[in-house]
Amino acid sequence: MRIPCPHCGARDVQEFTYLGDAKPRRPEGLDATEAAMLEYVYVRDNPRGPNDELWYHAAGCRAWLMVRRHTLTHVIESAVPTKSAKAGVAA
Amino acid sequence: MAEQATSSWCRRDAWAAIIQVGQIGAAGEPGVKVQLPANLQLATLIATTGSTGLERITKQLVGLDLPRSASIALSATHGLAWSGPGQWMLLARQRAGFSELTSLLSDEAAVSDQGDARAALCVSGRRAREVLAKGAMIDLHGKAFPVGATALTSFAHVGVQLWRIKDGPDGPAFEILVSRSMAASFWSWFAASAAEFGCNVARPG
Amino acid sequence: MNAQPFRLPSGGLVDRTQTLSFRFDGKTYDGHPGDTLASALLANGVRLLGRSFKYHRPRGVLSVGSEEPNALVELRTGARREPNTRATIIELFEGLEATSQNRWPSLGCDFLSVDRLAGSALVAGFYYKTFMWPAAFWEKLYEPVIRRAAGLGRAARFADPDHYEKAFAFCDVLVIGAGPAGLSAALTAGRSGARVILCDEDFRLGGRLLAERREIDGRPAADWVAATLAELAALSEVRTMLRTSVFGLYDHGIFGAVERVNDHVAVPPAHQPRQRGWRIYTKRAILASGALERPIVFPGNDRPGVMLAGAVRAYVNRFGVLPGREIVVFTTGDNGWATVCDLVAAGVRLSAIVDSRSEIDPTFKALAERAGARVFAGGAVEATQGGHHVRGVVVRDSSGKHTTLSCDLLAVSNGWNPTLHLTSHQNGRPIWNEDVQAFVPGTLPPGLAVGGSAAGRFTLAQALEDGARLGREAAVEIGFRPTHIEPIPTTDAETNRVKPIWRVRGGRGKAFVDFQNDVTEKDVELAAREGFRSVEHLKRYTTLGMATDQGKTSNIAGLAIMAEQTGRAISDTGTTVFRPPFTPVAIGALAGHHRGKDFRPVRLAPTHDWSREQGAVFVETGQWLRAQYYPKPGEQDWLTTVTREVLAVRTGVGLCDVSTLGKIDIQGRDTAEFLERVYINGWKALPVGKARYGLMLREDGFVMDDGTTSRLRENHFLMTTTTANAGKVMQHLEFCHQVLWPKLDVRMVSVSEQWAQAAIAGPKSREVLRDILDAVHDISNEAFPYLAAREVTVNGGIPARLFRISFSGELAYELAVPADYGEAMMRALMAAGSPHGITPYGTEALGVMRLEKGHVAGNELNGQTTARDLGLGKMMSSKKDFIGRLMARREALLQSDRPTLVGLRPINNAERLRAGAHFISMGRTANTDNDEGYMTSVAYSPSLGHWIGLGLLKNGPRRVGERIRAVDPVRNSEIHVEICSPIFVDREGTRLHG
Amino acid sequence: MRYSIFSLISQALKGHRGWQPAWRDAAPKPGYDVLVIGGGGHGLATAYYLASRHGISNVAVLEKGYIGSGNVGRNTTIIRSNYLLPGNTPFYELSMKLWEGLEQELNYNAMVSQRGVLNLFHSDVQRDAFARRANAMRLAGVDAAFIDREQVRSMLPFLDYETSRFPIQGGLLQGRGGTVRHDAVAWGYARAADSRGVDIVQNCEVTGIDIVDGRATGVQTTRGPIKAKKIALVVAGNSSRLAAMAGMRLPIESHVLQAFVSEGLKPLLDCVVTFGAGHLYISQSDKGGLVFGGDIDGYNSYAQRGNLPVIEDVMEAAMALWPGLGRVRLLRHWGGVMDMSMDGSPIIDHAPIEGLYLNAGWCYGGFKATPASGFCFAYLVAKDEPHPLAAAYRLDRFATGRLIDEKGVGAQPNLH
Ligand SMILES: Cc1cc2nc3c(=O)[nH]c(=O)nc-3n(C[C@H](O)[C@H](O)[C@H](O)COP(=O)(O)OP(=O)(O)OC[C@H]3O[C@@H](n4cnc5c(N)ncnc54)[C@H](O)[C@@H]3O)c2cc1C
Ligand SMILES: NC(=O)c1ccc[n+]([C@@H]2O[C@H](COP(=O)([O-])OP(=O)(O)OC[C@H]3O[C@@H](n4cnc5c(N)ncnc54)[C@H](O)[C@@H]3O)[C@@H](O)[C@H]2O)c1
Ligand SMILES: Cc1cc2nc3c(=O)[nH]c(=O)nc-3n(C[C@H](O)[C@H](O)[C@H](O)COP(=O)(O)O)c2cc1C
Ligand SMILES: [Zn+2]
Repeated sequence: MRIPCPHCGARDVQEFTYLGDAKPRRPEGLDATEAAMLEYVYVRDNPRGPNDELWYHAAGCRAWLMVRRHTLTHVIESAVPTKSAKAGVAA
Repeated sequence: MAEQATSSWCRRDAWAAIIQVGQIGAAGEPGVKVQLPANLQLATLIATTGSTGLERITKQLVGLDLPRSASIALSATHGLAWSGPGQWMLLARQRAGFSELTSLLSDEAAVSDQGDARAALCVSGRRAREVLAKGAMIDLHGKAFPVGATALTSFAHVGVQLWRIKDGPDGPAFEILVSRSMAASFWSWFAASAAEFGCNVARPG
Repeated sequence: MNAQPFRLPSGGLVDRTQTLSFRFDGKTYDGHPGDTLASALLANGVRLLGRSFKYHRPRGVLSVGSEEPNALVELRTGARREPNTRATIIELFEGLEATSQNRWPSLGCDFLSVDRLAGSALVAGFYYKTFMWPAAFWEKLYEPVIRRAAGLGRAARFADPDHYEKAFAFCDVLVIGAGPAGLSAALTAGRSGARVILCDEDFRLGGRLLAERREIDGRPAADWVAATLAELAALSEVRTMLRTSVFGLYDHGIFGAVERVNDHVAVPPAHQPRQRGWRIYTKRAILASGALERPIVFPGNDRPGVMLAGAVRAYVNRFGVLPGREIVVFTTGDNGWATVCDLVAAGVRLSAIVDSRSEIDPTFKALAERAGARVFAGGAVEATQGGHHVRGVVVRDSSGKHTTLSCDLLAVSNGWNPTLHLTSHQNGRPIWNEDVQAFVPGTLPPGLAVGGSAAGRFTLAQALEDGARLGREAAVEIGFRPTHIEPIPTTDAETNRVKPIWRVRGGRGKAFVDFQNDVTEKDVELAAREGFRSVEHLKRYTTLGMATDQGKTSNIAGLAIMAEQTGRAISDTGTTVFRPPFTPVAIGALAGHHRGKDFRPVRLAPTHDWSREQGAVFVETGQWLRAQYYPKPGEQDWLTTVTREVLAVRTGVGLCDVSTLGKIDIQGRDTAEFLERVYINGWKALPVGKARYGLMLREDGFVMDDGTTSRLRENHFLMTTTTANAGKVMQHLEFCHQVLWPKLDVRMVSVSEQWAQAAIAGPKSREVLRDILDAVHDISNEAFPYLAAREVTVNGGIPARLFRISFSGELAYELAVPADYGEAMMRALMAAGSPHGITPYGTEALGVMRLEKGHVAGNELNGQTTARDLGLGKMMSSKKDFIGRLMARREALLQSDRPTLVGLRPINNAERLRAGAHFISMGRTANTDNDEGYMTSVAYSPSLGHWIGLGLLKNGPRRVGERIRAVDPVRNSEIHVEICSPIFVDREGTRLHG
Repeated sequence: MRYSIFSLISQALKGHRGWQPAWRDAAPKPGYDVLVIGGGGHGLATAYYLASRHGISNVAVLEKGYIGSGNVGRNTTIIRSNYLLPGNTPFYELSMKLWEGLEQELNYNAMVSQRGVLNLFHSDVQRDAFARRANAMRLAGVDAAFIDREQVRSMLPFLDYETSRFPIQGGLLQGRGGTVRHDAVAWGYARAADSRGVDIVQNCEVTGIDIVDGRATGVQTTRGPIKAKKIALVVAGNSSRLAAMAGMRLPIESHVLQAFVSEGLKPLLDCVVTFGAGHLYISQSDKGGLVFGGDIDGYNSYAQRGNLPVIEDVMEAAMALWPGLGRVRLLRHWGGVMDMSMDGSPIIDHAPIEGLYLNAGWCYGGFKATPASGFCFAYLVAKDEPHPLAAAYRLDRFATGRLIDEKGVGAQPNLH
């Protein structure tokens, strides 16, 4: 696979590390509940189809990216910096 | 901070005991040439989000525009290489004045010295691209990687940043920064890869 | 004997001016440059090349390419021995040495060949049905026997002496195959200015044109090939790669290929690799891989001398070799006649032509007449005769009458299969095409187009037309503009009608579907009978198509027979999945340079050479090599050395390299806030110039890493991490910043490589340091107390950082200087320390001292422990949110009986503790139910004079004073230990603060 | 027909015309007592043990493709019970015991071959961790031996002892570990289950789960609806998809793991060996191919195929461990979709929906578990209570913190 890093251009997947689903949002602050945190840490949609994922350009620009990738065809629709995508950010 | 190194405190750069000057691999006219730049000074600059101060002050101090994408601005004495969003590698080709320069920048950016953190080499020669293609997962073709382009990537499991400088007499030339601790492994791969073309290694001064 | 008796007097692309000598099974033969091992052996009249897998049947050459199932040999000898190498693609070189395989004692006389009777029991899947009683016999008797029979060739016993490398290529258009389709595709794409890579696995470009007598634009096709290659060579953006097999198609247009750089010479020249593994990144790719001819299933179809008709043509036309003298052709289509035609042109007469079709074209009849051959229209070959090669065939004519014809070569043709394997690598399924009677590519992966024979468009005209069109389309799609469009070359006439027959019925004896794995038509029937009716079950039950050729010539007949058995159409039966590699790839080529010491980079500290000079023994810590201990002459074992090192620190001063620790520079207004969120303890109140121990958790509440972080300035912190976790922590911090809290103003970068760092530890450490630091720096206890951290200078202005931190529990400092000065620092410290007997110490002594102080390290930070488990629960702040806070509160993690950190000492001081021993209460049986924890780390404490350990024990801290058993059954030991505090030395910390 | 040397010979004399299908290719009936979704090793074993141990034979196994098309048909065939944590060790040892009697129990030779599994270690930290594990095994009554570098060398003289980047220090050997002919496991259980009345329904994909008043009552399939009293989900890499049909989300991600086989070679490797300084394990199959496995590709995938970086990674490790492999050729590589759980351990439990049972989360290690998984899952489905040896595999362990994290890498499936 090649991931189109918005900063560096298309790069081999070997340069990246993977974290997983970008949808769950970390419950922030002292009021966050254990149940919400449990969902965030452990429970996944794991779709067979388009998936928003967190990738880290470890051997490149060190940016965390949100990549929309199909888990059956591996076709990548988009890749954007998480900073602009607001992945995983507390709502 | 002025630094008056005495003989008891000698610098020993990353290539010491790793690289030997001379020809390696095939004999004859070398297809690959390696130069080890001396006195290369480096520092990471990370701008404050949203601030444009760094752009202004670098222009003022070293006369270079801060590159906004994966490229490097180079003058005879200095360079500013994009090295990630909001990050640059500042380089100077001489030691004198570098710490003064970085301290002037520290209001507008987080500055971290990296001059000792990297082993640098310059690769040129007719077969330069071919050697690098044995490790580079990026396209170094002239159109894809013109003079002034830079990339952070890895060669043979070793993280590098490289850029293309002005062409030499026999084709493109690249400067490569390698993590210091991995210089020996990098060289082991490079020397093996360059051997078939014949490779001349020089260290100025 | 006549040298090369089967070499035609002229013709072919071999260089007859030179002779190469080679050996097969110990005998010496001659061939020419341009030959393959197969063509050279055939030229010498050698037909028997190998034995089959299961029945050890004699086998010869079937094909002329990489699809060869039979002619497999061991090539070269010793450490360069390569099993299962296809004679049909081995380029001949001077001194080549090959040996037949899977036979004993010799190829001609193989005692392992299975007779008819035993053969009838060894049907598909027989082993599933037997060898079950008595149960113990399987491992002891049956399986060893089965295993001994396994495999074909023998792998080398020694390390491969050759070098391999990887390479990466990028192009706009990759063209796979340099036959007429591929050549014209490369040409049109190349002319448009696109960057083109043209690969062919052959050692000569031209594809089938090398094997055929064809005309293009009214001239021999070879002229067109030469002109095309010349034009391609002149295009600067076109790169042609010979001897390069494209073996796999991976996601996003990435292809794997292997270039056999030096397989055509005896030994690779100095400085050159044997093979190169390529990763080719493409925008578009054109598959022009041609087609593979199909054999026919009939009894005795595996005997040496039965050869594909197209292969016969190739041997005649390309290699100038006549593979037999009395020739019969058995065909189900026009292609067999092309062979007749070429043989006639070469002046060869034929015995007979058997065409399964009842109607025969008049031109073919005329051709047969010229060949002097009998024609059996509507006939079939029902058997072959002979021993180690064909001596005759039994032909059944259309009336059912049998005729025996003597012959030494039977050319067979049953139509062609497009070489579409790469189109399946991304799960694409080929589809059956009635018109061409073959599977053609189905849905294609993005960016791939297929043309010529590979697309089932079998004529030369179609190949040229497809190539030209696809080359242009690919270039246009990615934005190139073709200049002018050249007319597509014209070709001579050709027909390619075929009416395949999937097996000849009525004969007796074994009719092979898969030659290499000895799968017969009967095996397919049996599979159908037993319910293994899906093609995938058929494959797995009979092993059809699982041999080194992956069924390139056999799969189709197998599934067609299955279709017939189950009353389904071929299209409904489908094919099995083709997977990479297209042809087998040497493991060396995939590994490249990364073997031995170069398997993974090694990381060396800036002080490495100095340590080596001091006689250090090094140890792998992650990717780093660290000095483990520094033996002195006369020291017999490591324990003596380490004990000396520890005592030196405890009583005087020691010096240890700690450069490998991770160091992260963190700056920005919100740094303190950021640290609050990533560490469990508080950071906002940390004064400038001070360091603090920090512990961070993963979000699931378990410990991730620890280290000290110093506040160098108000908004500038320096974090240290453990050596092993440095990368992981950096990535985690970037995640926290970029993903979780992008609004925080923090900016961080790893400076691990910038600083060389040394620990100077022991009561005399201050004196030593005073000598080193520039005089302006006051490091008295008052001015520079425990946990002070400051930027300083050494040797008259060299910037440095000094930390008063201690892993050893002694008065200790860590001094960091720019890495170029690392070695100088060590030398200076040694010089300054020599009056105090300064002693270099390594990780082992460091480990002893941290254990004496109860500091946790790698063995305790194993990802399964919480802060509470490690006795650090109180560090968790309740006033703030931090990563891991909530998950660390889960019920089971708070249970008091979770194994918790304790110290352990042997009751008998002479006994040695072992990490990995488990704890069992006195009087209890040692079993899982009574398992209460385990010893994490041990060391011999010179200060105490006995071994000490840290361990995780249920209810641990409440059991101090209790005695328990540390059982270590795998090392046959059991030691009684007393539970104690994990801090063994200087519990009050007076040394530290002194 | 019973399989034996006698039936084989007598059939050989009759041209093998008398063999019967190993299992009936059944068409689905309108309803069953138990529906097992997934015709992999675990599903077929579950059906077999339901019928043979609990007398429940009104059972259908529904398989979307052909049986054995999933991971049971594409794994590296290693069996072992060298686990560390108390939740795991006894369970995997039960599995090992069931393997040891499998051929006789099923009347099918699945070629259980206890040729030994040797895990190499290359550092002191690794040695200590392996000692801990080996002792945990011995406490559980499992065989384990600790061998040093020289003993490893005498077993496997061709590995790299001289130039290796991470020198071999020793190994943990489980002599009873080994390999099993993967496809035969599926076929053997299928045949044995079929002979006890279980319907094996192939080409029948479950497309929906009917839930009425919080109770699962049946499924929708590509071959029509089927009713059931109990529904057991055993679909490995597809667990999340099936769970979604019942409105559930799981602590599971699907990842691809590749496997590799070389051309057939004369015997040269007798045991299973794993490289501790990279991701690699190798064994040699009875056909002579060297079977390799390594790390997962590392990203969510349902594609059943992988990519080059991991292929190269595995082959680099192979060359680093065994430099004589340079000229051995890779014949084929493929992938499987694995149900990677958040702590790397399986789940055998009731689903929160009545009548629905869950067997998932096997990661890359569930082949060895096939007999015990089927055995314990059948127990759970039949008796509605967990089998004591599988009691730790609860779905709520993530909430309670009773994780079974052998590797200690936390809630990140691609690191397990
Ligand atoms: C490459 C590889 C190597 C491995 N190596 C080992 C090893 O060496 N040792 C080891 O112990 N384990 C290994 N494993 C893991 C092991 O193979 C699996 O954990 C185990 O096989 C999973 O259980 P199963 O056999 O029931 O799964 P599967 O065989 O995958 O069975 C699940 C079945 O469910 C079917 N299914 C899915 N969805 C539906 C639906 N909607 N309707 C109907 N049917 C459906 C699938 O088609 C499939 O047949 C490996 C796995 C892989 C991929
Ligand atoms: N009469 C018939 O029925 C019939 C059938 C088939 C082919 N042909 C003739 O064959 C020719 C077909 O031309 P074409 O260009 O389609 O095919 P081709 O067979 O001429 O060329 C294909 C080339 O691809 C190479 N190749 C295949 N797979 C490869 C891989 N993975 N990596 C690298 N190289 C690979 C082969 O070595 C070969 O050189 C025409 O001349 C046609 O007349 C005729
Ligand atoms: C242990 C094992 C050994 C295998 N040996 C071979 C082999 O010798 N030849 C072969 O072609 N495939 C072999 N395979 C791979 C299968 O052909 C097939 O690729 C695999 O079962 C996955 O199925 P799929 O490729 O149809 O998706 C083997 C598979 C396994 C699990
Ligand atoms: Zn990037």
